Amino acid sequence: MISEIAITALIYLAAFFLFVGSFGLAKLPSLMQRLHGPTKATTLGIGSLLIASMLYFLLERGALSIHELLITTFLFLTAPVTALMIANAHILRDTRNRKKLPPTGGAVGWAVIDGPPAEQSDQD
Amino acid sequence: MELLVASAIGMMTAVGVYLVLHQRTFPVIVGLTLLSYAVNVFLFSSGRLLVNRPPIITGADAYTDPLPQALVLTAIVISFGMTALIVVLALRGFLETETDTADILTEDLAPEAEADK
Amino acid sequence: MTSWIIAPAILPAMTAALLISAWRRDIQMQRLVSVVATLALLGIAIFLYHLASDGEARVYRLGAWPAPYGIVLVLDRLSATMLLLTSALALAVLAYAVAGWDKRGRHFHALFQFQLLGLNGAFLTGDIFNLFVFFEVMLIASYGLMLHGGGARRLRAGFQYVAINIVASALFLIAIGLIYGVTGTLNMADLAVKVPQVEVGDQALLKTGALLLLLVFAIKAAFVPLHWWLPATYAAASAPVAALFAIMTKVGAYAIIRVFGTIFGADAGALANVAVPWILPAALLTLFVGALGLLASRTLLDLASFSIIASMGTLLIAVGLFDVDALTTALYYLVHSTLVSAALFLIVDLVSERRGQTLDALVPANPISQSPMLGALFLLTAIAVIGLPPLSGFIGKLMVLNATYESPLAWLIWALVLGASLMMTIAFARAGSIIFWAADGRTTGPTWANARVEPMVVVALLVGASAMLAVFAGPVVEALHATAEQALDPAGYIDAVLGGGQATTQAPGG
Amino acid sequence: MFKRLVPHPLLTLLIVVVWILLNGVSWGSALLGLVLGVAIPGITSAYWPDRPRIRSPLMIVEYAAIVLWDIVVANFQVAYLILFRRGDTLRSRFVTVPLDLRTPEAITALAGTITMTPGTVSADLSGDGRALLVHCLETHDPEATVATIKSRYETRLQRIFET
Amino acid sequence: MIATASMVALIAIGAAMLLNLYRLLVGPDTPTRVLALDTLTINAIALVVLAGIFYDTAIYFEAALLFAMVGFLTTVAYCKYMLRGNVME
Amino acid sequence: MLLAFVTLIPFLGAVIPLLAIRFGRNFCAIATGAVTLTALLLLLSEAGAVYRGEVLTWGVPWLPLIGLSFSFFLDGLGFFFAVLILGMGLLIILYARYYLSSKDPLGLFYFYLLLFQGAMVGIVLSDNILLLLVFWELTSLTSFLLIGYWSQQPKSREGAQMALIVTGGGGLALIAGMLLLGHIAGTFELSEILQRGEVIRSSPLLVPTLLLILGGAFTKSAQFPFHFWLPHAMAAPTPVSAYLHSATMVKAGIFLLARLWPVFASTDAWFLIVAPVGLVTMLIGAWIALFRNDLKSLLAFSTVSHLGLTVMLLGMATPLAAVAAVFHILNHATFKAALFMSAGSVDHEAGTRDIRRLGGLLTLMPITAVLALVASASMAGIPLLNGFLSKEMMLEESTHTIYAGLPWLFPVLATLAALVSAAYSFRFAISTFLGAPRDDYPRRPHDPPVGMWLPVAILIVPVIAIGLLPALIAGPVVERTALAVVGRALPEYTLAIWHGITPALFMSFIALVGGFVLFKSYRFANDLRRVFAGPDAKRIYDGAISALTAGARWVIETTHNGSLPRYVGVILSVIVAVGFVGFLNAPHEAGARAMIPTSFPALVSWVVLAAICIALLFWHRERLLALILTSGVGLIVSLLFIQFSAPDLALTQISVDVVTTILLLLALNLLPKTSPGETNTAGRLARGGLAAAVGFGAGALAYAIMTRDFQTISDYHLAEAKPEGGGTNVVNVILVDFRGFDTFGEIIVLGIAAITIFALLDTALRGAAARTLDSIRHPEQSMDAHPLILVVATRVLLPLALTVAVFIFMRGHNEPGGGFIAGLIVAIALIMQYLASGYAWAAQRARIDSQAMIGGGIAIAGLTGIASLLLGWPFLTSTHTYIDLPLVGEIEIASAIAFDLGVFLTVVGVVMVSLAQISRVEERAEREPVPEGPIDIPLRRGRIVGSNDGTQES
Ligand code: NA
Ligand code: NA
Repeated sequence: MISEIAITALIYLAAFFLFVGSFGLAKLPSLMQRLHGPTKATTLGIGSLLIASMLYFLLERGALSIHELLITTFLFLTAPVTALMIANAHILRDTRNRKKLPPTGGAVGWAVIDGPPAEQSDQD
Repeated sequence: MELLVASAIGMMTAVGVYLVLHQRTFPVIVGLTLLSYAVNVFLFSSGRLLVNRPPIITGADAYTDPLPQALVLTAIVISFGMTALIVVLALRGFLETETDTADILTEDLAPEAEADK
Repeated sequence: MTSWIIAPAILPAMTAALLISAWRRDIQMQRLVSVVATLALLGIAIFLYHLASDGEARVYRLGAWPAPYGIVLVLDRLSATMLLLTSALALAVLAYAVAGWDKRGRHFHALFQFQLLGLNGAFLTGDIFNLFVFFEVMLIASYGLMLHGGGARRLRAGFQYVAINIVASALFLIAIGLIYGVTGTLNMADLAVKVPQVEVGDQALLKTGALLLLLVFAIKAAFVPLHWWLPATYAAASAPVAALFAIMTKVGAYAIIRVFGTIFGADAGALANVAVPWILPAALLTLFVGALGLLASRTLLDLASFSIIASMGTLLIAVGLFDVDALTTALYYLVHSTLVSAALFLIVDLVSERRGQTLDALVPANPISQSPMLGALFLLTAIAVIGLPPLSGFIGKLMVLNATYESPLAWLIWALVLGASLMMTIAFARAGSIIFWAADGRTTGPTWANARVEPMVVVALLVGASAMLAVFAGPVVEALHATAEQALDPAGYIDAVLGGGQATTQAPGG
Repeated sequence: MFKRLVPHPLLTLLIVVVWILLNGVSWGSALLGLVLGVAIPGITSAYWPDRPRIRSPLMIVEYAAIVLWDIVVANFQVAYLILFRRGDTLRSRFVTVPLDLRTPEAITALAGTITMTPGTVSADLSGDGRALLVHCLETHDPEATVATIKSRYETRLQRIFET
Repeated sequence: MIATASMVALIAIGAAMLLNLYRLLVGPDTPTRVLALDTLTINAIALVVLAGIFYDTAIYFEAALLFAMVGFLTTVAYCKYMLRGNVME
Repeated sequence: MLLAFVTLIPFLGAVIPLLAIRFGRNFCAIATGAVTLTALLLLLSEAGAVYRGEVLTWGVPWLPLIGLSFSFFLDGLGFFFAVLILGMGLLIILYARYYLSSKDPLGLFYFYLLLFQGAMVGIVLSDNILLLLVFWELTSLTSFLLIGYWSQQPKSREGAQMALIVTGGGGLALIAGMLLLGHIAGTFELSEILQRGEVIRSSPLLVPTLLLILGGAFTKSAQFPFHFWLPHAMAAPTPVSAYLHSATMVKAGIFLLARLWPVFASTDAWFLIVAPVGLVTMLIGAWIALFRNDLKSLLAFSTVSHLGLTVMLLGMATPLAAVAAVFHILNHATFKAALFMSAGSVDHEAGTRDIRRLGGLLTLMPITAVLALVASASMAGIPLLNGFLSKEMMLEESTHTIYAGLPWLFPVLATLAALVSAAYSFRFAISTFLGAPRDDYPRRPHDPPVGMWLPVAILIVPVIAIGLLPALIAGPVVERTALAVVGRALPEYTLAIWHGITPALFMSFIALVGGFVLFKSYRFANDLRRVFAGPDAKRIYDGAISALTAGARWVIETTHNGSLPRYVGVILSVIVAVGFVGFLNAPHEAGARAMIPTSFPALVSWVVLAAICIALLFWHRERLLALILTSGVGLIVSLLFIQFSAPDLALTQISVDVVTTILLLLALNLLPKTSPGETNTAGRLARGGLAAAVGFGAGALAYAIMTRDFQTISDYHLAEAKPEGGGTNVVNVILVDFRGFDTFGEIIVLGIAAITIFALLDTALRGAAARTLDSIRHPEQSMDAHPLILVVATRVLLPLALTVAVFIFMRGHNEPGGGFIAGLIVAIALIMQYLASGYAWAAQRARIDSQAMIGGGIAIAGLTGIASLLLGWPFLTSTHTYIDLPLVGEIEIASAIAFDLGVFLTVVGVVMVSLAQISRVEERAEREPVPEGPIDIPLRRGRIVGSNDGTQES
């Protein structure tokens, strides 16, 4: 019973975050803002759904199904990369707002625009 | 559900055909891709639709028809090979002539001495 | 004995696999292996032909699964004939190619062997989906071969060829889906049993499936107006490849005979002879357009390509009648036109090779060296293609006319067949005269002394085969008559596939 | 010998765990997992020219717990922002996080953490790898955000990977 | 109870997918569309996992796993294309 | 047997001159003559039998199915013609030896000549009418070669083509006619057909049959309106003209008319068609001949005229007319061959054949002149020569002919024709040989060598002898031949110089005198001709041929315009049309299967799909966007597979899609980024309409299928997969076992695709392609080629993905998965490395020979199948067993797993080969060198290039 409640709660949680993530994607006006929706809410959404699934198979069916952990790991590993790549693409495209980017604080600019320092190549 | 699937097949086919009927290689390829999605689903649907009855023997009372699935698998793989080939062909043709038209132009028809020799 | 039926598939497949992995940089070794394998294939084909000539259909159950659940290969007179024709043609083309053509691109021999695999598989299989698979093997190998050597024209024509065939393959799958969706089976013999029993309400679906299947084969067989891929493809392909492709359109014809003779033939109940009303008109149109194309050609390759279309038209006229005599005729014409078209494409190559920049364009140019021999070969090939005596084309034409005598459209058929012959005569006389006669006295290209003789010998052999077909028309036609009888009487086929013999080949697993 | 056979013990362990996750807990799958755990790193070692050194594995647990907690919190915060704030009223901006981390793995872990946690997304690295560009969905005090990131995550990662 | 929750979740995910579709179509820029596609994939994974619970089967988990791998690779490929043109340099 | 030999000897002997020529021209001529002589002697050995009235037959079946047999028969008619052909052949061989110059390939000439001779003999000796057709067409072919012998001359080429096309075309009509004839008669043996005239004449197909046969005969015999080819054939060397156009080829048509005379002559159609055609031809030929300045051309039209005469006689359909026809054939052959050879001698010696440049040759080349004068006198119809006799008989017969109720029509026109005929004969003889000798000849004319005048002299002998003693010399021949033509007893007739005062005598007289007057008033006549100049047949022919060619080109080149959309459009239209027509013409009932209630996610997915499809319609020109949208479609399709219980399909679809996407992105990088807009609304509508029709058709069919129940063989697969196939994943068991052969073909398709891609791109760094690559300009790029975070993440993912791949592979037989998907996952894992760290860096580390992997994969799959062969089971028979391992426990191993391994290896190899080749090409298009990777940003340990050990720490 408790397990059922837990599972149900997790499913509702997942449903909520999945929706909110996509809602943010649809609602927010700029790309960098939109990025926040999916990469966070979706992760927790899927995450709680996967936990719900694990619990379900473990508690309701008595079978330990831990594939879900693998999926979670996978998503946690990849989501930041995806976000960074999309952000990179955005920075490259959005030439008008480049000047608004904060300085790196060093001699070399942001990698997308400036790239790695040439003089340092091949030795370090 | 059947109506949804059938109309999905119809839509994908129609858009695929619409794109295939273009003069440039790229839309043709995209169209062919869509067409092969449609055809795969068509072939799949010839085994009828069943929900939650995967053909993995577990002692259940019914399974969905596995045969069209196997056929579609083969078809997917084959069309992957064909697509890969035609993509490269389009690319190679473009590189050779600097135009990505899918038509055979009159200058192509002129005998080419250097290509064969 | 029966286990040899799989050999025409395994041998080229394994040969090609070895060529890719072991000898892909050693052209000499590739040639050796390829020639030996093709010779062996010819031997196997002869053996299988002999085996099939007792008129019994033999079944090979892949994976030891009983029909219709597994895939079967069926050896009967028809498939054996096609195998023999294919391997003989392959050997000739290969002999031509090893004289130097094979070096113009990568992987020629592997692709060649794969092409043979596709063809042999298509001829042997008794399963419509497996037929699709081998069609694809055959097609994709043909793409590779067609593109062998490169060049802008080839690439563009190749794109069209591939695109049209992908559309055709899609259609094939839809047809299979319909047929399976109604009958629940893929095995041809099983289909032949189930099609007549189909419920009334399902007939339209099944019929549509059958007709779509017909269209698939019609595209391969270059029925006008589904033939668009052919002229450009053949004109762009290298000569040996085009020569090998001479069999490609015939696969379409074969498939029509097989499927619409066995499954949707006279015994198919409500769906009996579904293809018949469509084939003849299309064949006539095909012949007409082929002949027009011949007349319109500006290059020898065009001439050769449209002569393929015209020959398919003639052949399909005979196919479309679906009676034993007509089918006999069709088979004779099929064998004839395969060999002769191949010879024609090789001749075109020999000619273009010797005309410098002019290549095969039908404009006066310097005379070509070796013209006496080459000219004679051209003339003989033209004679065979047009259907003039004394070569097999004439016999074939007589047979077609004779077979269609009873047809209500006989007058039209005859007018077209004979009119097409006239157009071909005009076209070939003009072409031959321009190429071999219109000379300005200077000679270009390799001279007689240093030109290779092997390619000419290959062409001569093909032309000789045409002559032999004519001289021994009696026994050849007798054998083909038996073949046609067997092809149009599915009972033996069904019995062999679905009948006894299953118990002895039960799977060992379990 | 052991080092040659198992050049990346952590990876081997990871593979064994993954294999067991996939196949269920049994001696058989453990054994097969071990085989793979030896084989796959062997096959892929070429792609790991500079394998990471985990200096203090135990720190990982602590770090993971912090991050997980932050993720949960972040999600609710972000959900609130998304649901109840108009996009153009959000004070979104880029901030620069100067980096003290010097190993790729550590930087990656930090960037990943930032993206997964409160209202921040890692957007780029500087060309010399000494700064991280971070986008904040809503911030009124960028310096504080940067400081939190550095203190809460970077120092821990430095201890895990670099000291 | 779980079934009801699953139904609700199905509806939520469905709504999410429609929102992704909105972004996919409206854009306005390509990175946004890629992001929308990526999110659509994430929602698809959720759908698959939920289906596993709903249908009480573990058979679709590999599909979910593969969706995750493939979704990642697809997104990265599109981004790499936008960033560098050549995705495999 | 002998008859077959007579026919075959020239064919078989044809190679002799080709071989003999190396021993000299004389030897060659003698050898060739020997061949002909042998055949002639063999034939003559049967003379006795023939003249006793026996009919010799011999034959063997050739192709019984169509009634073709290799059968011959010999009667008076055949004998007559065969002797004519072979005898004349001997003379021509002799003449040609001297006529042809040493530069001409004499051996080749004789080769052609003998082939032609054999074909002619074949025509006249064939019993089987299909066999006759064989020879008939062969004469067209061989005459093509003979006429085109001097192929360097454009006129020869044109003339040869024209002859081939006209006579060959007529031959085609003859084929149809003969087939009809054979079918009507129920036999293809001529000897039997001749017995079945009644049956044939009562057939409703009589007229078409006759018309078709006449089409063959008239073209061959140059009858109006097909007469125009013959003069152009005069471009041939004179021996050829002499042979073909006096005695042989053109006589083939006459032979055929004579041969079928018993069958057709008594029909109205015969008389109504044949007689006037002959008459008109006679008249027109003579008229044209009169104004020809080229000697050979004059003779050619004269031949047309005389052939017309003969045809007319045969057309009159009376036995006596037939006698006259036979007699004239004989006479014409002698004097006309003589005249051709004389003309050839004049040309040969004087260097010109132009009548306006000739004259007075009697003194310069007396022998030739005398012989020619005699022959032309015969042609003119001067008494005491054979030409007079048969012409008079013709005139006599014309007086008995009432056509269209007009008794005067034939006599008057026939006399007129004879008159013109006399006139051109005078012109030929007088203008060439008489008058003052001229000194402006290109060469100094003198009599040719004996070899050239002797054949003429030999021919003049019968001209005079028959003229003087017709009954004695020609009587038996004519009688025997005419008997054979008519096929029954002949009425009384006499071959004599004097028949008393008959109308024919007057007509002959009028013709001769009038002819002389006409010759004298040549200038006036010539003006007259100019006024009434008819259309030039040659121009009409040329016009027709070029119009035909132009028309064909227009049709072919406008339809085959190279436009792929149009090609595909036509194909799809046909598919739609056939599909709809086929469906609507057969009974159909709606299905009764219970439908599945729609689920909300399915509905949403459908909406997504529909929206994407519509978006694609409008936005596909933005190619990257089109690709992104297509990825969306792939995702929905994969979901569909999951929804409807097809996990394997979903796995495959999704993993194939990503590889495809990457391939397309690679290609798109070099291709244009947008497609040009379509301005043509009509085209767009047509396209849209067709697309909608195809889509509707596909959807409707799918719906119809899905909504009905059926019985399927897959119940067996479900039942036997576990017990017999050793796996619980039935789809996988089908793939690797039940239908393993499909899978075998499928991986071969992949393998071929890869090696083709390899071969295609192998040359892309050279030539035009390389220039294009160098000129490609990219938009602004990110400066960071290998983002650090991506590199690190993908490295972590690699072993994970490989582990998953192994897992998917291992369990494929029992759960969703298998070799193909596993292969793709490995490929995906490797691609991730390429994407992150760059192809060059990553490929260096994947030390696999991808091509060998493909070959090896196919080989392994094949060997798995072959292994079962060795054990006596069919190809691809699998087996499975349970083995008990310590710790692991009992596991089931199916041999199909080995097959799946082959699949796995092939897939990995294929993806790797394809990507590797494209990467090579992409690299060439780079603006500047890309850092070699794996990480561009210099960190403490980040920049280790090509190093494999992890010791470079600072
Ligand atoms: Na599988
Ligand atoms: Na088995």
